[in-house]
Amino acid sequence: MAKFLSLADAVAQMVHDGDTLAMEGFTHLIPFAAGHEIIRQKRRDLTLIRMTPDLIYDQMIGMGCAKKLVFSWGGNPGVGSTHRIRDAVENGWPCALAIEEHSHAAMANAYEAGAANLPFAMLRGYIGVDLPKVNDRIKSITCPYTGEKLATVPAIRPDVGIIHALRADREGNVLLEGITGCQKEVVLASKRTIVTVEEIVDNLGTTSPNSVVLPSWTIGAVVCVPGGAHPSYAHGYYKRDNSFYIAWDKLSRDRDGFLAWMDENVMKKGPDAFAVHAKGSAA
Amino acid sequence: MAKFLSLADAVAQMVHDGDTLAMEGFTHLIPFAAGHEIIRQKRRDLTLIRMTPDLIYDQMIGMGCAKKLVFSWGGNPGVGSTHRIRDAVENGWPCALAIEEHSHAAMANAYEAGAANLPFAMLRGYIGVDLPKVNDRIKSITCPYTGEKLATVPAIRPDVGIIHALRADREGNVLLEGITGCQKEVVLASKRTIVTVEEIVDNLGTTSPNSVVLPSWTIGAVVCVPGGAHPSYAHGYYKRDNSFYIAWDKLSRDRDGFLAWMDENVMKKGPDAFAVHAKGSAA
Amino acid sequence: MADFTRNEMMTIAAARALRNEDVCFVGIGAPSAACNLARLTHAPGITLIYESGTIATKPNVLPLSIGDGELCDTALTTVSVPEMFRYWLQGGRITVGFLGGAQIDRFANLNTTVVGDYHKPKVRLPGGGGAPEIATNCGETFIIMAMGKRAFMEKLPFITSMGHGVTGKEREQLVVRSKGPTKLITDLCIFEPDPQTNEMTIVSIHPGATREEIIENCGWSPRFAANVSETPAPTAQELEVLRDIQARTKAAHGA
Amino acid sequence: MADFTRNEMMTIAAARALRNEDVCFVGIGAPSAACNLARLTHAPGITLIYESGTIATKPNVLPLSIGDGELCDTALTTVSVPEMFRYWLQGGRITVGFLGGAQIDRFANLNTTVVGDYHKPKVRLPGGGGAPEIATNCGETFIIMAMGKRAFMEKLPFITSMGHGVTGKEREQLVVRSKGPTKLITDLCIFEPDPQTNEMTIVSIHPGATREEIIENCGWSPRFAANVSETPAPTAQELEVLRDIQARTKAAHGA
Repeated sequence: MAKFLSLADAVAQMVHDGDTLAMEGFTHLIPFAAGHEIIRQKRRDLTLIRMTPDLIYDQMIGMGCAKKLVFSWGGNPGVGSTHRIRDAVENGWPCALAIEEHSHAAMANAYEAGAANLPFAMLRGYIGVDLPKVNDRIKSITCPYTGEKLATVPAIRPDVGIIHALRADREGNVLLEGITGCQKEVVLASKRTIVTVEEIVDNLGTTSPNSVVLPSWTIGAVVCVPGGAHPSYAHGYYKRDNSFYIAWDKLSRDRDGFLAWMDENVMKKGPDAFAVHAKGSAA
Repeated sequence: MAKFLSLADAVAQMVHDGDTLAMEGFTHLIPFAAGHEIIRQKRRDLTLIRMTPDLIYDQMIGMGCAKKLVFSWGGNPGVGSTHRIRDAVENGWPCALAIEEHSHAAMANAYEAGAANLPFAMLRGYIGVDLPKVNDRIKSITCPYTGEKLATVPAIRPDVGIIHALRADREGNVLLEGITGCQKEVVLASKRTIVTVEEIVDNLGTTSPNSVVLPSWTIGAVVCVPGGAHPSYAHGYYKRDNSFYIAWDKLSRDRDGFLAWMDENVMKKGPDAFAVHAKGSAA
Repeated sequence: MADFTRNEMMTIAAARALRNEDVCFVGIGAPSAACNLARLTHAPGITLIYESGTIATKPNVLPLSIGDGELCDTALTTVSVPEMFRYWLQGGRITVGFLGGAQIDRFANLNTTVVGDYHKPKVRLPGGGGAPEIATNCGETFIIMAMGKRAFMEKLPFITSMGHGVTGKEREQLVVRSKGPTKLITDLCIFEPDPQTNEMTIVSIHPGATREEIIENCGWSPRFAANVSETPAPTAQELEVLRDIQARTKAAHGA
Repeated sequence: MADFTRNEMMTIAAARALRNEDVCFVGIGAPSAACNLARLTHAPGITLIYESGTIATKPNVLPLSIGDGELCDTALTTVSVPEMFRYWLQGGRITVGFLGGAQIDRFANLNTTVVGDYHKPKVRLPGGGGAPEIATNCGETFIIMAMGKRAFMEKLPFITSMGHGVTGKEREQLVVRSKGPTKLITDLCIFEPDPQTNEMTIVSIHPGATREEIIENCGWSPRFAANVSETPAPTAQELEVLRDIQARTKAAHGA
């Protein structure tokens, strides 16, 4: 059964230096508050896994948490570059960052295989492209029936998986709704898991028998952090703060400006700082 | 885009002698009305695919529609044998029936692979059991990363897939809710598809952004047959007629009794006969 | 001591084996009755999962099939059947798989496929369904079966799902990490695997049953543990809850 | 003829290439604008799918990211990302994949990964995302890119997604059954693959653009078809609808 913990305790107990860590959320429900807590607790040498390592990993990598990044699209969506990731990859600042690069299809399949307890995933992919030449994790198998060759990638089985969800009930069952990305897969594929939520309620209020619900016993820790997905969004709670994504391009462009912003907005703050973005708060 | 057809026209256009045909519905939403229409149109030499070939395939096989059955559990759930299937397998009545037998896990994975346009599925399965000795479609592959051996089965890509769903809108988009089984996979894996529904409505009335909806352009024909899943059930419309399942044991036990029942209740009836079981009908 | 049938004793003994924290993959019939009895008595927090996709279901009447509407209506959520077999069963999320069977051998291998030759069957049984993968992907399995010479067999004509294999050592050889059958609950007694050989061994005899009766109803010569205890008789509460749910079930399904 | 920018011409020409019956996998940016313009003008029945899992979405403002709430709120349904890539893209359900890119060569191979050496990058670009599999699993692909010598390259440093391969014949050799890039729509002209060689060849020049300008902005010596037509100028309605949605978008996203 999931434990209800503070964000500081959950990160302290679940996330260790050197872990492989997947924080998912495909634009929607990105666990920013948890990322900030990991930065504050100064985790180091993490292998960060994420299909779209946008602002959340830009911040964590810029603050020196990671030694490696596994990803399939690294940018600020619709805006441009993630400058801190580029600075790490191109210049090794603040520390060297190894990369393992995939396509979206391969990573989505690799999470799926992790959740299904398979050692690898296969796909009709990587045909005629250069990525397999620079990523030796991409291999192939031959269909025992048709002789066709299919690409393979290893299943993703992170030490820790962290997602943000809409709400939990008092037993720790968790509801996701809207763009659910790979979040169910991350929770089921990971050894340890943290789920931050907008609120804890008596009744999940599922509207469909097929609602996306993660039972309490699949989750390590549930943490209530209203607004914890900002500047991404929470379906039915608050909208994506697109203006922040646009503003980040400037905020993150040079090292000093970035560090100043992080000091002011992350290091000197706690999870409560996210509440201002939550539903019903004064904007 | 799906065409709106009568059941007779849909079966006449989509289902041909010799086809491989998957009719799914895991206890829930079994397309009985469509099965009866196929019997009335006297289709022959079908390869029938279904995880649980319960009463619907008992009836079709007993009436001589099939030359082969691909399945993973063949019985009258909670009641006992499917006598007509047993008579075909054990005594070749009314005609010989070849079987290709799998486990549930293998068939579920094979449908999944079919929907995903993969040539085969792999699973951690068939370990230490005899089925691979009598089914040469079960093979294995070796994981290119760990060296583990995994069982494989060919993907299921039927000529025709038929399911029953709750309702369609006027564009032919279809909603499933409750126990959805392998129905989405069957529709996406099949070359031609028929979906029978309880009703056609202006608005699907989905209650969740993640409701199980099949877009019109994935479906060949949509047919309105209220009550068309009886004696199985339709979530929110009518309940499973468990007493009919229990009664079927007696009705189907001998050949003459079975033929008499089929003549009376199938051959001399049409899809309208199912309406009595639909929501709001006088029971 | 209240009056009770042997079938009731079997179901109640099976229910007792389940723990409040278990996540249980439930087969239809006796397993379903035992699992729901556990939920309604000592294990209110138990999670019951049916292969139809219903997770954490709390049926008020026992389902006739594995996919009755009752299971979905009372579930925490319902997933597709491919997801059930991929993420939940193969994913290693299930602590206990609960199986029944038509025939069993001394190493708790099960046959539900065929009597006689597979290609020329004397009796064609329903087949494996979920059992082959339940048997290897759950943390452990419990089996519930009434004894009888045609069911408890020296040698099975067909192995539908693996217990401890034909020699008792196959799980180790095949690198299957789950425990396999840890309990076989019958109408007369309870078997557990011998720690050395994995042969299913009688550890407890139900009140009113005898060693002779057990031997008579077993197709092999069964081993008894050094210390065989007597299964505690059903309590009045256990019987009442079981009979209540069976009465509700009968009223609901008609006949 | 109304006044229009070259970027508007590019988006409008791309929109025109889409058909009412298409099921289109939409990339963010120019592809998204073109697809929604098509939906709001001549192709109201077009199905737009974004890789975030939103199926048949009808956004009122253009999304900034591939997963804005607007996409889900206006979709027929939203599926998980693994399902999107497995059942819908790989499943062969998409008729047109719409891609942009940073660099392109004469066979419409695309680079969005890196400038310079992969392991010692001069400029690290975002990477492939969905593109490598969009390029082979969709029925055909349309590419939309503004011309320029640093974008239209003789030889790419890295192939992120395959067009017609480095010789123009790779799709056939690799037994890829989809058509690949059938249109490359730029701010100056429209390319289509030559029926023999698959080299992208100019078939239509936008009003106001010239052959000289096209040659100047292309890193290879581009081929012109035997009959090059002039792209019809944007209609007043096309421009109005495009500008409306862009104004709504700007107001919605702030800056």
